[in-house]
Amino acid sequence: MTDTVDNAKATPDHEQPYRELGLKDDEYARIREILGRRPTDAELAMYSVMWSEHCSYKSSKVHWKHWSANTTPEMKAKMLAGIGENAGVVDIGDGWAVTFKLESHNHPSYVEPYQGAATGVGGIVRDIMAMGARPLAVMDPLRFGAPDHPDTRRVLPGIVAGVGGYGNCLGLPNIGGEVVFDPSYQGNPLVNALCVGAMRTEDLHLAHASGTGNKVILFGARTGLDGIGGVSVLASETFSGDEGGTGRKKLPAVQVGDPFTEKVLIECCLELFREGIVVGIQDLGGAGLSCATSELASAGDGGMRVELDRVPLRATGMTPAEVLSSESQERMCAVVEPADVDAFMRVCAKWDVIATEIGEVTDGDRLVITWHGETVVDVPPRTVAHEGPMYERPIARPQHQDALVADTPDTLARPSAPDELRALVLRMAASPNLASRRWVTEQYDRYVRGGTVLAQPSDSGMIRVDERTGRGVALATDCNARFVKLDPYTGTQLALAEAYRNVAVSGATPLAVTNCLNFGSPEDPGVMWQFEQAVRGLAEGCKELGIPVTGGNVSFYNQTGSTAIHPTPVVGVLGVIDDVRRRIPTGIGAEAGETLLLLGDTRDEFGGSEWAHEVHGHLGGTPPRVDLAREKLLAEILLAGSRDGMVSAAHDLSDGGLAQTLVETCLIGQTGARVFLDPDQDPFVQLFSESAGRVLVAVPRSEELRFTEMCKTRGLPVRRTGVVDPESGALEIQDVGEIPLDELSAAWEGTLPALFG
Amino acid sequence: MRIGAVTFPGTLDDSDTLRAITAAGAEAVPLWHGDADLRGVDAVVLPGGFSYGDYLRAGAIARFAPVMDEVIAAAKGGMPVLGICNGFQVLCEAGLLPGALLRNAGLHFVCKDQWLKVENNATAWTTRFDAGAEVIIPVKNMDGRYTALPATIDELEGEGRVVFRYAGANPNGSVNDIAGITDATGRVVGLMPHPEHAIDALTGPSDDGLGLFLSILDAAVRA
Amino acid sequence: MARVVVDVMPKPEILDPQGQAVARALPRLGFAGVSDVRQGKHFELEVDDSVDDATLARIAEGFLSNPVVEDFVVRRVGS
Amino acid sequence: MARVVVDVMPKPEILDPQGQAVARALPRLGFAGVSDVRQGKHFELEVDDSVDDATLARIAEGFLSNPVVEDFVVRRVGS
Ligand SMILES: Nc1ncnc2c1ncn2[C@@H]1O[C@H](COP(=O)(O)OP(=O)(O)O)[C@@H](O)[C@H]1O
Ligand SMILES: [Mg+2]
Repeated sequence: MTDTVDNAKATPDHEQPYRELGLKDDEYARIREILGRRPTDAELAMYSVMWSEHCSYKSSKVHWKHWSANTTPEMKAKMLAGIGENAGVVDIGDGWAVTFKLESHNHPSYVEPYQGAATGVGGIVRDIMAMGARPLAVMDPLRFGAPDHPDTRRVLPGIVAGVGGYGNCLGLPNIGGEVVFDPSYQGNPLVNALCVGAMRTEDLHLAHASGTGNKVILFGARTGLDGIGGVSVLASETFSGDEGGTGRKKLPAVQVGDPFTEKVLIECCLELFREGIVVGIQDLGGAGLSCATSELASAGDGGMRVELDRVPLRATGMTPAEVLSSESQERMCAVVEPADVDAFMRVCAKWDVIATEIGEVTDGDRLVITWHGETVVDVPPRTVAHEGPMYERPIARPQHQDALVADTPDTLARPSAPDELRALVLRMAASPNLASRRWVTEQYDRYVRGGTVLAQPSDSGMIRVDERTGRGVALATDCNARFVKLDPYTGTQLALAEAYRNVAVSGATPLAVTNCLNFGSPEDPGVMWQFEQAVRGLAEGCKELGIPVTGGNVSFYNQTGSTAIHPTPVVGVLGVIDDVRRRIPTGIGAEAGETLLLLGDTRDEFGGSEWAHEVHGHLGGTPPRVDLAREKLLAEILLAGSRDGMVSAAHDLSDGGLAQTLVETCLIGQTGARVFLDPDQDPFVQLFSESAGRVLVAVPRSEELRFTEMCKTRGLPVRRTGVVDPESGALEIQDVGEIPLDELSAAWEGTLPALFG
Repeated sequence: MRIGAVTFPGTLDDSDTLRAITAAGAEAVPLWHGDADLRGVDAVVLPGGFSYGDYLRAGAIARFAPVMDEVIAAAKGGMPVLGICNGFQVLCEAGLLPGALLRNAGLHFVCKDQWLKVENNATAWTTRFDAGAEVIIPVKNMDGRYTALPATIDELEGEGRVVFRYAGANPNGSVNDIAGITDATGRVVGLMPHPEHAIDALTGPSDDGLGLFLSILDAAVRA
Repeated sequence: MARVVVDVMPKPEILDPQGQAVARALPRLGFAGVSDVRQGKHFELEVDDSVDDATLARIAEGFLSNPVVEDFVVRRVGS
Repeated sequence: MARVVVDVMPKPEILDPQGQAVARALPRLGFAGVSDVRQGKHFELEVDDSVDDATLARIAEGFLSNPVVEDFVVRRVGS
């Protein structure tokens, strides 16, 4: 029997499995208080998913005050939509608005790597579609356990194939990402996905259900039993033993994606927007219809009535609670004026997309859901979607933090002889975290849609948005989680600084920030300390750089047993470039006789470095110093250099230091170089330190003086550090030795194929 | 000259193909899978992508679309047709070209800048190239391994109907490094690499791909 | 030597976009009367007589199929 | 209603890298005694009783398989 509102009123003492659904005693009590009665099964299903950590941000929300406190009016000026919307939107000029967001799909990708990663891409793309934008490109920051661990061999190929399988079939170029290995992710890999989209500023659509009498239309795939997971305990309560009951307890909590349906859905949505026949649109992601209906109603000015039995189903015998919680992919929900419904249906029919009117906007302030004429949900939508619980979790700096900081890398054995240094350049180039990502990125379509200007292995991905003017955007995501572990505040600012710098070295101007905060359990005060420090670090860093955080995502409970992952706040920076034709490439060799200049200061900074990790398995000390004013100055210099045609290539220094940057600039440009180190500084420090705020640029001979003068005038340290040498076919580092490009290439390219080929 | 590009559900490179046609100086005409109408075009391109998700076999479902009846009839009447990647797969499924395209030997999707050798510059789509020229054009596919029975391969090789061959490493295990072939008339050509992604060094590895679209314009001028 | 067949199918409650694509296409091709299609994988193995059923099940479950989303059936089809 | 199974396999003379990858991986996973693996597709159709064998053969040959590179077998498996 269906648990109706009447039934709930009549049976107030009926025991409900709210704990199995993840609700705490006081949360359940609050639901009863809101409703003035016990919830129905369907209501319980709705509240339990919407009040989950994933949907309600109940442990993190209190920290959002840092975003607002650090966003100045100037930073807000270019923001058309910010935190709270499906994705942030920024004005990039020429009448274009760009929307972008990062999201995590960590746990599903561990259970079922291919489908978990694939549906992660699918979900973030629908978020972008919900803003009214055309998705333009995706990126995939990934983290894995030790590279030679058997589980990494199971998980990595599946995740990479899933990211590619979905994105390639969807027709979105993959323009960048990350692949990081660290044992802390063993048993808990991170799959973050970013999507960026664009629209004309006047086409921005915010999802809300307003206008009494407007129709609610569900369109896209049918609704099945996918991803129901926990909610099946309700079914087993209601039914007993039959196919609809206990049999469903074992339902896999994974979803299978259908990128073909999503591609068609994209074109269909864009046509609906073009025709101007939608009031608002909402994607169905986590929490499915529970989320879409309550969020649409909550964001609107009225109520909503939904006839749930009209939802097209893929499985038989589904209960209302299951229909509401299903996470079947490739579905969207639209609010449409009655006069436009026919036109709406015609567009869907053209694209062979199933569309069903399931309800309408009502006056009043209730979300009422019926099932074959009986009311199964009758709730104030805001209490489901926006007024969930909020926790002030205990925060405490971990006890072992001091010991970690005290354990500096200063005593680790360092090479000094030339042949040792030469060998180390090669060893680092071949290390799993620094080796070429080609094995991964060759599985991703980078060309589709014809707007990709930069992609792997460039510092940032760049997409042309306007074909006429050449206006475009650049994006980079970064996070060195070892730095964050050592000092979450500084480490997060270093992630921000690196992503910012990666955008700047492509010639673009950084404009806005998104993030995906991957942490351990919020119930661990030490994790919450990391989290709070990270949020504050990011918010205050953004204020200093003058670019706003426009959105993000939190993923907690990333841990194996009681061991949390390294705190991993992945930061994504979006930049704008008025004409992509003046982009700065990563590889040298465009012109003969370029000079290599090193911008910035190099200090003895090895805490959390790739060298300490790779060679000594060491993590301790403090991360490199962060100087955001310096990062800003660097960006200004690079922009000026690009505008005036003074820079022919640029590559920032990050993991692995100068040595790795030299290896990559030479190999990507397929050109040799001769490098002179500073006689007054230890060659090891010069080659492998990971001091922030540094960039290697190649400038044409004729521009060297002008560029150097510009740096000096503006107070940016610059050192002439080498020359491009197309003839030599080798990287020659004075006092270290010569490494033929073939040998370098074999080291850099060989590692991932050998591990996963 | 009017050149059409067909959009099937799941076609991805249609807008890029239309852009390439325009860049070559022809009039680009979008064609819809569900319309049995070629809108008076002088040549047709079947672009890349994953029509119908490639779920059954690449190109197997698209081949039955209403527009394909027109394309098949027009091709038999001498209209130039170019199939790129998924379009090549559709042409094989439709029987306009022999053989089939199967899962890459490495079992991964492969996207890379690929050197190709132009083996036949006498087709309607390749006159702008020098015979034996090497060009660089992206290849990107999951099912790009050209396969046919030995007798068919012998026939193709014997009649000089291999149009493009992979130079350097073979990315997908194609028989005889075959990247593209033509029918006996030289007017229907299919290839796995994507010339529409090589029309400008800003967004591709080169502008070598433009040669195919310029060739067909030349053919129209000659005709 | 025995020939062993393993059929791997998406679990009934799991979305099967491949089968659906085929099912939707059939009426358009003029074939009526097919109400549902599911598509899976079919493996044919040449197996030494020493390999017992338990081993075959382990191969099918742990390697040829993904138990999270797929079911499998193993059949020996004679030598 | 009848259930019909169609198995589609690569022709013997056609390279089957998927089957080969499985065959190569098995010994590494500790499974000996499997000398050859070929991988194809397995379709399960729910078919109206009115659909005759000739029609099923047309569906299998003209659509579910590509005769240039694949063979197929159709079986009815009871109602
Ligand atoms: N998972 C991935 N997907 C796509 N591109 C990737 C991925 N991992 C790394 N890349 C690309 O490979 C290149 C090198 O990565 P990385 O060393 O992390 O860059 P950086 O140090 O400049 O941040 C970059 O272009 C990056 O975008
Ligand atoms: Mg970089």
